[in-house]
Amino acid sequence: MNIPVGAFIAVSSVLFFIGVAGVLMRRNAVVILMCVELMLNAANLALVAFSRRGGSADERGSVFVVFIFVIAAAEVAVGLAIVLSSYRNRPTVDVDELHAMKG
Amino acid sequence: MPLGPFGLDPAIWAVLRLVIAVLLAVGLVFNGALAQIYLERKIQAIIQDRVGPIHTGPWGLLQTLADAVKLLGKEDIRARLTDRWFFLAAPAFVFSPMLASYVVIPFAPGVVGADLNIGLLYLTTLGSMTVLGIVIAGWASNNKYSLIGGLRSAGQLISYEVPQILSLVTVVLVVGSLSLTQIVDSQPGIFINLLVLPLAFVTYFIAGLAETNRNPFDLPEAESELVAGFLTEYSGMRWGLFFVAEYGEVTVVSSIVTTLWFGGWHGPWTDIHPLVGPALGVLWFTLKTYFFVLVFMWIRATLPRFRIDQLMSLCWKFLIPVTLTNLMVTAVLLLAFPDDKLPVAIANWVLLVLFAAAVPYLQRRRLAALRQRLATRRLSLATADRPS
Amino acid sequence: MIQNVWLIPALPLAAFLINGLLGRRWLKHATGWIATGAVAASAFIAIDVFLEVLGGHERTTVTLYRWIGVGDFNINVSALVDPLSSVMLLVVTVVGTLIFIFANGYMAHDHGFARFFTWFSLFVFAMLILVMADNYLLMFVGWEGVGLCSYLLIGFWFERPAPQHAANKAFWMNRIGDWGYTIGMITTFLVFGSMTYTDVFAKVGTVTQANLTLICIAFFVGAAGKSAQLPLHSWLPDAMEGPTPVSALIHAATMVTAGVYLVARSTPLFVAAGPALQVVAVVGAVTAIFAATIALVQMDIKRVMAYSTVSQLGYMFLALGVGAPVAAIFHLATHAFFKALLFLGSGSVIHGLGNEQDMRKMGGLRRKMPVTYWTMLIAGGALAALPPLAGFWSKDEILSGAFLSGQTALWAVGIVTAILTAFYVTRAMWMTFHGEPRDRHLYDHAHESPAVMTLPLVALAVGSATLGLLIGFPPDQGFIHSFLGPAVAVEGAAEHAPELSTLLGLAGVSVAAGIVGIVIGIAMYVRHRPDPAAVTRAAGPIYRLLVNKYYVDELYDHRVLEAARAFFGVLWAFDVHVIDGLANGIGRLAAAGGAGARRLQTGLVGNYALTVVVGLLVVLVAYGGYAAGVFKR
Amino acid sequence: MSFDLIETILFALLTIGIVGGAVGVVFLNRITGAALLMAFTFLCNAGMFVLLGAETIAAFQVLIYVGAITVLILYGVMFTPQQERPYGLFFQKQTPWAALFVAPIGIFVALFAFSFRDSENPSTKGGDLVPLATSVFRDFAFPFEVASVLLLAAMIGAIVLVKRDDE
Repeated sequence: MNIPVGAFIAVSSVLFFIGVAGVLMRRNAVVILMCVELMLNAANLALVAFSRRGGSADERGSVFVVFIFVIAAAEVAVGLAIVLSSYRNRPTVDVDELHAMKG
Repeated sequence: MPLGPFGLDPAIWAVLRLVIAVLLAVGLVFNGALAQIYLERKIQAIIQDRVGPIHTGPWGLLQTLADAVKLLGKEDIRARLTDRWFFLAAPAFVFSPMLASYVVIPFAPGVVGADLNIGLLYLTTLGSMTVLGIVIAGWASNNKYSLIGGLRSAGQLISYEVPQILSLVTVVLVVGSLSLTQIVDSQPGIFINLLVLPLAFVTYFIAGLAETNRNPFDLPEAESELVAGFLTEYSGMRWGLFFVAEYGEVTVVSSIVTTLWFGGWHGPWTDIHPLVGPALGVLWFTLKTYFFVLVFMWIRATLPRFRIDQLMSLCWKFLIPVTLTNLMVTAVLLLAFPDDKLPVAIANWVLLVLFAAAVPYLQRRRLAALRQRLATRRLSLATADRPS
Repeated sequence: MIQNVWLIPALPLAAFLINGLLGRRWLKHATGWIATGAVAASAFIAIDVFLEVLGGHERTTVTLYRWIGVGDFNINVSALVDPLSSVMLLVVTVVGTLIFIFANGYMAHDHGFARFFTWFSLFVFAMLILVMADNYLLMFVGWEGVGLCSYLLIGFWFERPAPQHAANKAFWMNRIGDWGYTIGMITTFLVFGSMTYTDVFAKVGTVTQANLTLICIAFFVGAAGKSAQLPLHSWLPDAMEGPTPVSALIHAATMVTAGVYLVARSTPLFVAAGPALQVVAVVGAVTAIFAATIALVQMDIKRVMAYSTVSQLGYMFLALGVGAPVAAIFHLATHAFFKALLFLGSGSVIHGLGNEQDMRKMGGLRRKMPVTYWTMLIAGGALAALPPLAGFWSKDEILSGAFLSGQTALWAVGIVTAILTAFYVTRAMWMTFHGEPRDRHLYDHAHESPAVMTLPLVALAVGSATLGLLIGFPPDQGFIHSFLGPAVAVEGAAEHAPELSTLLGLAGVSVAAGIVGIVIGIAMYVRHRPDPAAVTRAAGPIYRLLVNKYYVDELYDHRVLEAARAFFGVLWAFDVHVIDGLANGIGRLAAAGGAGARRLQTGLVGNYALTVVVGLLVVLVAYGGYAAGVFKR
Repeated sequence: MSFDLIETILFALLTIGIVGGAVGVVFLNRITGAALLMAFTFLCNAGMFVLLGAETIAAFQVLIYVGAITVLILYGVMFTPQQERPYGLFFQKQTPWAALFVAPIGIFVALFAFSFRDSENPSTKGGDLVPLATSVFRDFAFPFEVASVLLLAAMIGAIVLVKRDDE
C-alpha cells in the first residue's frame, strides 16, 4: 500500500496530543478517563504501525497492543470505581472541587 | 485458465457468490424475521392450546406481513424529553452489527460473504457491539423503566459474553481455527463437534439465549417488571427494527450453533453437482438453523423468567466456572494427546454428566423450599376440594 | 549406624516445632509425650552411636552441610563423634528422657504445659548441638541456645516477679561468660586461622604460650559463666525459681556441665597453657569449698541442692585443673545421675507437700513417701561419696588425681569439701525425711508422687548406685579410662601409674571424710549434741556470713552495678545528646522541608497530571536538542 | 481503478473521523455525546488497524473498547448525573497553564509526525493471527500471566471500591 508509516504515526501523535489536552483541561473526571483512553488508543495505533514497518512479519508491537488492552480495561474499571465512590461522598465529578487531599 | 462452475469466469463466479451470500443474508434476516414471527405465534398458540393467527391469508400466513406493513405505516413518534440523536441512532446500533454478522456465516461450500480467517472473533465482536445500542436506547428515552432495562441488559450481555466466548474457544481449540469454513470442513459426515464437545454446546446455547435477550433471560423487556424495558418509548418501525434485530440475533446464534457443533451445511448429496450441491448445502444449513430457532421458541413457551440476581449468579457462579473447567480440561487433554479427539470427547461427556448431576445439589435449598410450598399448596387444595 | 547421628538433635527439634506450632491450641497434654518420645528415640540412637564408637570408630566427623565458606575460612555444620561426645550424648539423652518422663507428672496441672515442653525440647536440641559440634562456632550456637532456653525456663512462671529477676540474672551472668567465650573464639580464629577442633589441636605446638593462655582464660571465663564458678556462680541458686525438672535437667545434669565439657574438649589447649590450667584448678577448688559452706546453712531444699551442684562442678574443674579430665567427665556422668535424682526427689517432695520448699516445715516424710525417700537416700549416699555408690568412684578419682599431681593443698581442700558435702547431705535428708513432722498440716496432706514420677527416680537411683562400679572399677584403670583416655589424652602428659597402696590409702581417706561428715551430721541433728541452734549461736557472725552467701549478691548489686551504672550513664548522655541530637536534627530538617514542600500538594489531580506533562516536555526538549545535535561533544 | 486510491480515501476518512471524534470528546459539553464520539474514535482506530492488515487487533479493539470500555464509561456517566453546567465551569482552573505547557508539546508533535513523512510503506500481509498468538504465548508468556494477574487485581479492587457496606 502506498500510505507511509509516518502518516499513521502522525495521526496517532495528533490523537495523543488531543488526549493530553483533554486530560489537562476538562473538569469532568469521566471525560478525563475518556481522554486517557484516547491516549492509549494513540499508543495502540503507533505500536501497530511500527510493527508493520519494514515488511516485518512478527507481531511484537501487536502483542504490546494486547497488553495495552488489558491495562486499559483495568484502568477504566478502577478509575470509574474511584470516581463513583468519591461521587458517593460528594455528589460531584468536578476535579477542581475534589481537593480533600490538599496538603 | 481454470473455469468455475458452468464454465463461468472465476472472478464473475466470485462476485456471483458474494451476491448470492448477501441476498441469502438479507433474505434470511427479513423474510426470516417474518417467518419466525409467524412460527412463533403459531407455536406459542399450539403449546398454549390456542389457534393463533388464522384470518389473514391461508392459515393466517399473511398476518405478519400485514403487521409489518402496519408498522411501516405508523407515525414515527418521539417523546419530547428524549435525547434526540441517541434515540434515533439506537436502533441502528443494534441492527447493523446483527446484519453485518451474516457476512461470515458459511451457508454452503463457497456460499459465504467473506471467509475471514478470524470469522468467529468477528462474530463475537459484533455481538458485543449490540450492547452499546441497547444501553443508548435505554438512556436516550429518558425514562426510568427504559434506563433500568438498558442497564440490566448491558450487565447481562457483558456478563454472558464471558461463558459464550469461553465455550467458543473450546471448539476453536479442538478444531484449531477461527475460520468458520474450516470449522465446518473439520466435521464431515456424522462426525460433528457435538459428539466431541457436548458441554460446550450446552453452555454456549444457554449463553446465547441470554445474549439474544430471549426467555428465560428477557429481563431487559420484562413486561411484568419494566413496562417494555428499553423498548418502552419506541414505536413504529424503530421498534420494528429492534424486533427484527432480535430475531436476526436468534438466527445468528442458531447458525453459529449449527456451524460449530452440527456440521454446518454438511448433509447428504452436497457434492453431487457443482450447483445443486451448494443449493442442498444451503437447504441443510437452513433446516438445521431453523430447528434451533424452533428450540428457542419452545424454550420461550416453556420456561419462566429469571430474577435478575438469579440471572447474574447463574452466569458468574455456575456457567463461568463450568466453562473454565471445560476449557482447562480440553486444553490439557489436547496437549497430552494432540490430534486425537477421543479423550477430549470422553472428558467432555463426563463433565457434562457431572455438572448436570451437580445442579440439584447446588440448588438443594431452593428445591427443598419449592417442594415445601408445593406440599402446602396441595394440602390447601385438598382441604379446599373437600366437600363440606 | 553412625551416619544418622544427626537424627539425635533432629528429633527434639521436630518435637520443638510440632509442640511450638500446634501445642497450645490442639495438642495440649499430648505435647509432653511427643517431646518425651522424641528424646527417648534420640536416646536409643545415642546408645547405638555409643556402641558404634565402642566398636572402634575412634573419631568420626559427620558433615551435614557447609555453613560458612569465605575463602579458606570454612565452617561446616557437622558432628564430631568421638568417645567424649558420645558419652555426653548418652548422658544428655538418657538422663533427659528420665527427667522428661518425670516432668509429665510434675507439670501435669500447670497451665503452661505445652509451652514448657516446647522450650524443654528446644533445650535438648541446643544441648545436643553444643555437644556434637566439631568447631567452636557451632558449639557457640548450642551454647547460646541452651542459655536462651535456661532463661526462658527459669522465667517460666513469669507471672511472679522472683522468676523474672532470676531469669534476668542468669541471662546477664551468662552474657559475661559468653563474652569470654566470644573473645576466646575470635582469638582462636586469629591465632589458628580455624575454629575446627581437629585443626586447632593439630597446631597447638605452633603458637606462643601467651596466646594460648589468653585463649584458655577467655574460654574458662565462658565456662565459669555457664557452669556457675566463682565469681559468676550466684545465678545458679536463684535459677531454682524455675520448675524442678528444669533445675534437674538444665541446672544440675546438662547445661551447667557445658563449661566442664568445653574445658575437657579443649584439654590440649589447656594442657599446653600451664597457667590457665592452674587457674582452672584453683577456681574449681575454691568454688567447691565456697559453695559447700553456703550449702551448710540453707533452709530451702532446692537451694541446698543448687549450692551442692556448684560445689560438685567445682570438683570437676578441679579435676580438669589437675590434669585428670577423664575423672572430670566420669564425675560429670555420675553427678548427672545422682544430682538429677536429688533434684527430682526434692521435686517430688515439693510436689507432695504442695509446693513447700522450706525444710523447716518438713520432717518425717519417709513414712509418707517411701520411694522418694529410698531413692534420695541412695543419691545422697552417692553425693556423700559412700562406696560402692557412683559418687564415690568419681570423686575418689578426682581427689587422687589432685593428690598425685602433687598439689596437696588442693587435695586437702577437696577432702574438707567432702566432709562438708557429707554433712549437708545428712542434714538435708534428716530434716526432710526423719524426725518428727514439724508442720502437722503439711504432713497430713503429704502424699507419694504418682508412678510417672517415681519410676524415673528408681531408674536414676539404679544408675547412681551402680554406674560408678560399672565403668569406674578398678580406680584409674576402669572402663571409662580405657574408653575416654585416648580421646582426651595429650602427648606429654605422663601417664602416671601409681601403686595400689597409694590408691587404697587415698580412697580410705575420702571414705573417712564422708563418714566423718555423716557422723557429725547425725550427731548434730539426731542426738542434738552439739545442738544445731547452739552451734548457730556460737558461730554467729560466720553463720550470718554463710546465710547471706558471703554477701556476694550485695557486692554485685552495690559496687559492681554502681560502677557499671556510672559508665553507662556516660554512654547514655552521649546517646541522648549526640546521636539522638543528630537524629532529631535530621528529623527537624525533614519536617521543615516538608512544611515548605507542602504547598506543592494542591490535592488537585489536574495539577499532578500537568506536572507529568511538564516532565514529558522536558524529555521532548532534551530529545529534540539531542536530535539537533546540541549536546554533541 | 487502482486499489491504492481506495486505501488513500479510506485513510483520509478514518483520519478525519479520529481527529474529529477526539476533538469532539474534548470540547463536547454533553458527556454522553462525548462518550459516543469516543466510541466512534475507537471504531475509526479499528478501521486503521484493518487498513494496516491487523484484523485480529482490530477485532479486539472493537470487542474491548467499543463493547466493554465504552459501556463502562456510559455506566459511569449514568451513575454520576450532573446538572448542566455553565460553559464557564467547563475547563479546569489550570487551563491557561496547561495551554502554556501543552502548546510546545504540540509543536514537537508536529515535528515528530512530519519527521516520518518519507518513511517506507507498511507491509500489510494478512493473517496476523498466528504470529500474534505465537508471540503472546511463547515470547511473552510471562507478561501475559502478569497481565492476567493485573486484571484480577483490578477487578477485585473495583468491586471493593464500589461495594456499599450495607450490602
